[in-house]
Amino acid sequence: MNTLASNAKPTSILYLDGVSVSFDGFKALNSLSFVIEPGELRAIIGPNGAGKTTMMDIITGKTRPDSGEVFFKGTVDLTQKDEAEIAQLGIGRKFQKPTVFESHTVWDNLELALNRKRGVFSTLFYRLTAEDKERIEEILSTVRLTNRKDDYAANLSHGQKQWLEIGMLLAQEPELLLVDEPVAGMTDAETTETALLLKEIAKTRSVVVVEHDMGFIRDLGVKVTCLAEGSVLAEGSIDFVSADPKVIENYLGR
Amino acid sequence: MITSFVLKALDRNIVWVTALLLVIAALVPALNLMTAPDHPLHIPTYIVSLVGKYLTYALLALALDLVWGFCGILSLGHAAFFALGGYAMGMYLMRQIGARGSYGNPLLPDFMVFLNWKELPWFWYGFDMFWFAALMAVLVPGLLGFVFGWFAFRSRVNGVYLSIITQAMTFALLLAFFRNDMGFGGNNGLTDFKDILGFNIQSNGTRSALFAASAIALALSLVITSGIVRSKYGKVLIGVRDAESRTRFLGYRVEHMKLFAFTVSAMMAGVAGALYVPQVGIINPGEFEPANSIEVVIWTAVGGRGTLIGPIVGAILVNGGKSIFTAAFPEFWLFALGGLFVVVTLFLPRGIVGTARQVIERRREYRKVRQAEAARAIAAEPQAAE
Amino acid sequence: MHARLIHRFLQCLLVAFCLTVTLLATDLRAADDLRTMVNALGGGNFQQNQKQVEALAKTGDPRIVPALEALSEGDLYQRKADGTVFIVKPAGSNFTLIDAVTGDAAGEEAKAALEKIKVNNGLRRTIRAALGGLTLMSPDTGVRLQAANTILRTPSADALDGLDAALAAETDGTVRAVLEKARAASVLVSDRPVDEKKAAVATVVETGGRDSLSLLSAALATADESLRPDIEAGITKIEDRQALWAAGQNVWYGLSLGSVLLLAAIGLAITFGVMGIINMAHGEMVMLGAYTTFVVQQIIRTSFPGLFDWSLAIALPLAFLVTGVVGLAIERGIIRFLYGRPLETLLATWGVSLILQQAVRSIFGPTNQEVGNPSWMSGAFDLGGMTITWNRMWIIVFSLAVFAFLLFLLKRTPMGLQMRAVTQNRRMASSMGIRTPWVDALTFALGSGIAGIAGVALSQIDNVSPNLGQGYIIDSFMVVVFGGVGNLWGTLVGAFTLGILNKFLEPYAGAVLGKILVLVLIILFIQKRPRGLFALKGRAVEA
Amino acid sequence: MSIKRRATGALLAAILSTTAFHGAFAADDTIKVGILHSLSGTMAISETTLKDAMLMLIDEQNKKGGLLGKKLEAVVVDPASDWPLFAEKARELISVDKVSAVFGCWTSVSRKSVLPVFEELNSILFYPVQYEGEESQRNVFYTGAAPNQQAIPAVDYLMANEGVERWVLAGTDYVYPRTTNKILEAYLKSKGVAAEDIMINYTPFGHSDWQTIVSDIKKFGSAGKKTAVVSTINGDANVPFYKELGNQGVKAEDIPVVAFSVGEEELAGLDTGPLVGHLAAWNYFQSVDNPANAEFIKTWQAFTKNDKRVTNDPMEAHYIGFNMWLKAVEKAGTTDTDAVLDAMIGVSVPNLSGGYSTMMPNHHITKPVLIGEIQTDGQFETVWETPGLVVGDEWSDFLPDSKDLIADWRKPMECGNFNVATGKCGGKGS
Repeated sequence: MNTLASNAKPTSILYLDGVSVSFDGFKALNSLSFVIEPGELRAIIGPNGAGKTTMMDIITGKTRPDSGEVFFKGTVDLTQKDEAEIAQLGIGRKFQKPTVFESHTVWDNLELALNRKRGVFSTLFYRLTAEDKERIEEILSTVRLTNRKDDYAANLSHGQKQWLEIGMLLAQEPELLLVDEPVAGMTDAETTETALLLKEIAKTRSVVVVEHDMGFIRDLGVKVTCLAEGSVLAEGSIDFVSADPKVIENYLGR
Repeated sequence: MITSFVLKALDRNIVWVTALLLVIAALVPALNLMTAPDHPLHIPTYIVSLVGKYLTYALLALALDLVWGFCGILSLGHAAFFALGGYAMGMYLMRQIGARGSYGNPLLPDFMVFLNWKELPWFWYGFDMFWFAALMAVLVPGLLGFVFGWFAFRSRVNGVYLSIITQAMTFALLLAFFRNDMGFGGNNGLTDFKDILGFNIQSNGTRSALFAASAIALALSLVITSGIVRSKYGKVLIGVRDAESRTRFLGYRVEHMKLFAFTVSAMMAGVAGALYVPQVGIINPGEFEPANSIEVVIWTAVGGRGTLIGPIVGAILVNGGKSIFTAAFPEFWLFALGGLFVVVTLFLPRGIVGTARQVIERRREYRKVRQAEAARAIAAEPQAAE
Repeated sequence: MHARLIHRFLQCLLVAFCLTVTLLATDLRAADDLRTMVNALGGGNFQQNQKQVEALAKTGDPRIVPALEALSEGDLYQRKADGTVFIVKPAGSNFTLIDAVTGDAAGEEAKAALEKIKVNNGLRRTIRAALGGLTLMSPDTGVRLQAANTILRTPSADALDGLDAALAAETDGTVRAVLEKARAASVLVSDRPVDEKKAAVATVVETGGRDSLSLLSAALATADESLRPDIEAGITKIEDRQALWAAGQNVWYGLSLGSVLLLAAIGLAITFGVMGIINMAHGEMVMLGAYTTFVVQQIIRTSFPGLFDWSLAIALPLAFLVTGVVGLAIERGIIRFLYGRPLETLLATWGVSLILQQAVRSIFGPTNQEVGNPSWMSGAFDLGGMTITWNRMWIIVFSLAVFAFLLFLLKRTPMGLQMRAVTQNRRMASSMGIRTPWVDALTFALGSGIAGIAGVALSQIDNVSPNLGQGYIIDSFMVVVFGGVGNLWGTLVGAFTLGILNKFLEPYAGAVLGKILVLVLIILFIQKRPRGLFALKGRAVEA
Repeated sequence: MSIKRRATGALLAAILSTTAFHGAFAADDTIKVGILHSLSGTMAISETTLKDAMLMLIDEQNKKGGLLGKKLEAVVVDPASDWPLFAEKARELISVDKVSAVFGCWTSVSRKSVLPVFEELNSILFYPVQYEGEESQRNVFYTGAAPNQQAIPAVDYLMANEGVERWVLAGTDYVYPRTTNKILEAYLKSKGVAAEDIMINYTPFGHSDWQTIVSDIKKFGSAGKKTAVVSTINGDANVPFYKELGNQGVKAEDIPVVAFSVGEEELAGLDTGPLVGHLAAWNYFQSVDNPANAEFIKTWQAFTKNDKRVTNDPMEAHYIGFNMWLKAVEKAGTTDTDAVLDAMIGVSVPNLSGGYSTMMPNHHITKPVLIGEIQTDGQFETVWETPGLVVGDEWSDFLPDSKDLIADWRKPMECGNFNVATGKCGGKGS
């Protein structure tokens, strides 16, 4: 499989090969390998402790792998970079638990997320330009928060926070988006909305969605990778994967 | 660019307080110098130098608030920067004594003479020039802050670990400055100052001038700090405080953000120290006491962490209280002080200013809701009419 | 302590002597002859009295032993009226008089009617030497040992005959060894022929130890050419041996300092390490523990002097109780409102510490209070070339015991299980029916209680004053953080590492610089391991 | 808005109540005496006693009818062992409370911190603690011992009576020990002691782990020559030091320790059993046997309602200083500073060690020097005493830069650092 992957490497947007990491003896990832093509929307499922979040930690530079390769756009070695660099390369990440700046207004949250110079002094003397205003307004409407733009993020509902965070990712204009359980704790209405939103986003950039909600995955209707015990169990269409006995026994079974 | 920076800084409260400070800076010296001692409005020199001291403390608290209140870095070593600034100024004042010391040695300060040092240590050079000393009062703390922060933030030391090593830092400096071999006068520190920029340091004029300087310095730093925290950079700082990892994943270099704030704050503390020393007339290693740093934290908390005016209020209140209690009930003032801290933490978790602001905001919210309801009611009227 | 010991021995020995002597004595001077000599002690200044004591010693008459004893203890007085000298025992406002020579009771006198015969170090030394000579033949091994040792400390040529006689008679091994050495020492200062001295040097070198060094270097000053090389060789030989032991001694000092740090920090390892409360009042808990010990000892001193050696044992549970209760009160009254706001706990507990300090100050006063060492905690013993003081040794043992107890409590008891459960996941724990508020309260009380019993131990080596706690609070935090917050083992290792490190730096850098270096090292170390020595890894911490 | 009001309100409150509070006190029919001793913080341990002593003395004087027909009134403040606060409080006492004289300070740094204040506001300070000398200031009277009234006689005694040839100078690392040891070193060398027979060691404040140092002392003492330790170790560190000495079996007969900062107060925290024979040099011991002292002790123990309460040398210094002040004020007929300053010089009052102490023109006083040995009961027994009184020498003759300096505050000289070599006031004179 590695060989197969390696010739996919140059064309891929994200490329993991034989990535392993362990905390105090517990193997969180066990030679995990998979490839995301440009413009692809990929769903990743797997039981708790399958290593989904750890995988994201490694891609975004939060955790260093013990072994294995992680490449962005086939050329950039992500294991050598830290969070900020990777974010600036154009990889956005949405956390499992919605993390927004609660003591800032919705507007400020987006303003901070905007893909502009991020140095100390350029932020210190930053002035909001007309185009930036426009861009923020635009995102606000995409994530349906226009009417709350002056409220503190702390006062948003759970779902709205999730959306705000997605909005922040958009503002960041990443080429690759990692989304961790976007619909956790959302109403069905919100869930379907979110599915639409993600498909919308996936038109312009590659997206990796980690999710438990099978219904949601179906809505997305995309290629699915199932992780278990830190390595890939099965890969393919949702029906193919959910038919796989290993998957059933390991995941859907319960 | 700068103008926008300043303009953003000046929100209503800041304008008020800055104005107030400037008024005090002018009024207090005037009342002290121009009115006769028996005049009802006369402000005795004792009060001038006392309040002048408070103002430098307020500046120190403001500096701490920048890193603690807005960036979540709890420094238990800020008194170190204060003291370093103070020492820089103290060294200048020592050099000014010149041949007027007990031994009339034109070059060496007394403490060096009677421990028979032969020549001036290299790090005392240049301190006979005011501009140099003033520069050092800012640069030395700044540099220490920068180096310390560069290590600490790069290796992502945070939370209590950071707090404790800042404490270790000031404690180490304390011990170092106690050593007489260091050449800073050991436990006795630097004292017996004669004059500053040629003016007798004990004359009322000089005291008033120093007072004014402190008030203005505080006002200036207030504007700067407010500019910093209201800029986009400031918003990032607050972001770091509330959700550090999120800021990272948005592509901000958190360590740089922290480092800048920490260094600026250290420099402000240095300035405070430099203004403090000529007003109290002594600087000794006691200023490095970890307890002092903790007190600064307490002033800030009492006044209101994360607000700009809070630390100023807190510093002045706590120290004012201290001055009164130590004279009023010398035996029991510690009960009062200790009690105050407990009460504030229990009943005013956001500090005095923080709580006040909270109350105001609540009322504003409430009013907004009421207006909204009223509006809807009016809108509803005509339909009802039909 | 030592002096009293000698005294007791001499009491019993005295009886024995008075019998034997009165029977066997052939050419003893008359009692009144002695008395005049003793009385002569009255008028004289220190120098004259030294002569007088030597004269008395020359008589070799054991009946003067108690008088000399009394003199060095400061119990020898002169009656102003007639200049007679008596041994006195205080009896209320009066003194009971005891005849200085016969030891018969001689009535009472008002204190005013008597004048103390002053004594200083010089005089004490002379007396010690004299007694040494006089008690070499004592039937009591302990006394003989004492005597031999005194001669060893103050060797003199004219002690030689006595020593030879004693050696001839000596049966006990240890005493014999000392006598040998004492003899050698005396030979060195005598005018005996060189070869005899050479032998002496050999004996001294053989026994080694610091006192040998001083003997030899003393001899070196006066020795004639032919002897010098031997002595010099001997000195270097002993010094080499000493150097080896010195290293061991240093480790020991390190351990002992470490044990103090451990004691100071271990309570904090609970309140701060496990509960995450930045407990600035920790030092005051230690202080309260020390004061409890003081109070206990006061009561014992006044009411049950016999129990004094037990005072610490009695103080331990009490200290634990007192500080535990105070801790409980603090937790219930203040801290429980502050969970999840660690920084606020810093403020509140700082306030509490101020209050506690001032409270103690106004109750007990600001000055140091005397906390005595029970006999089993005073003095020292030699282990090869190292001196080990009992109190340090017991404190090391004690600190380890406390650590073990705590470890057991946390890891092996249901209470400990609950504590860990609550500190790890409050909500989950409470939903499982654990009464979290009480677990919190008890945990904090436990931490405070441990700090309290630490105070009992620290009262043995440090000031007992309202400032006691302040001296330890910073070191405690350093230790806990260095070891890794929330990890008891970390605290243990951290404490001993810092202790030993400090003690190895001290000889080279000096006490002050040593401490500074340690602090800098801690700062640098935290850069390498931002979560201390024993850090928890994995996702849990990152969140 | 409201915030601003709070700020100003607080400020004014602070100012007003400070003044107002003391205003309440300011009655004209009393003479105010300031007491500037730390009642909290690290120095409270030593200074609180002096505060009580002063209150007692003032109390007694009022029983005797006060001064100039007015009652004396004590104004107590707490500078809290915080040196800048000393300066602030001194200023407050003088300019707000209008006290006629201040009795206070313990550490040199606290004295240094208040000096400029007394100079500026021209008031009087009585400083009761033995100190390093090298100072003589117009507004300060030094009633404690100068180095030549403590250190040098002690060394002389040890040389003469104990035949000491080898010296350990152990001290806390601050100015008093540093200076004293410099002086002693120079003095010892002038007495022909070789450099290798002098060991100097400094430790931080409140040093509590003495194992290494005590064993070093033992090592140093095992060189065959009679060895003694001259300790300038500061208050708090002494208890652990002596405990370690006792436990490591350093006997006074072998290596005597003579201390300059250990008095009855410090010993009160110790079991002195193992320490019998170690020495201290002071100008007063509680054990001194004469009626005046007996009376003083009785009053003191009555005043503190504690019949175990000990007295010490700094208390005696305050006793002397206070009586001198009374006498001077009566002589001058006013509490006006300048008049009193003039009247002070030459004033002579009985001290508690059975003689008279006189205020010299250099603002230091004459005292007897006593050497005492520690007894089992925590008291000292005088084993030696200077035949006459010793004049406090502010500028040591054993320091190169100060041997030419003298102080004389009488007119016309009125100079604290007159250089006899250059004949100019102001050190070397520039």
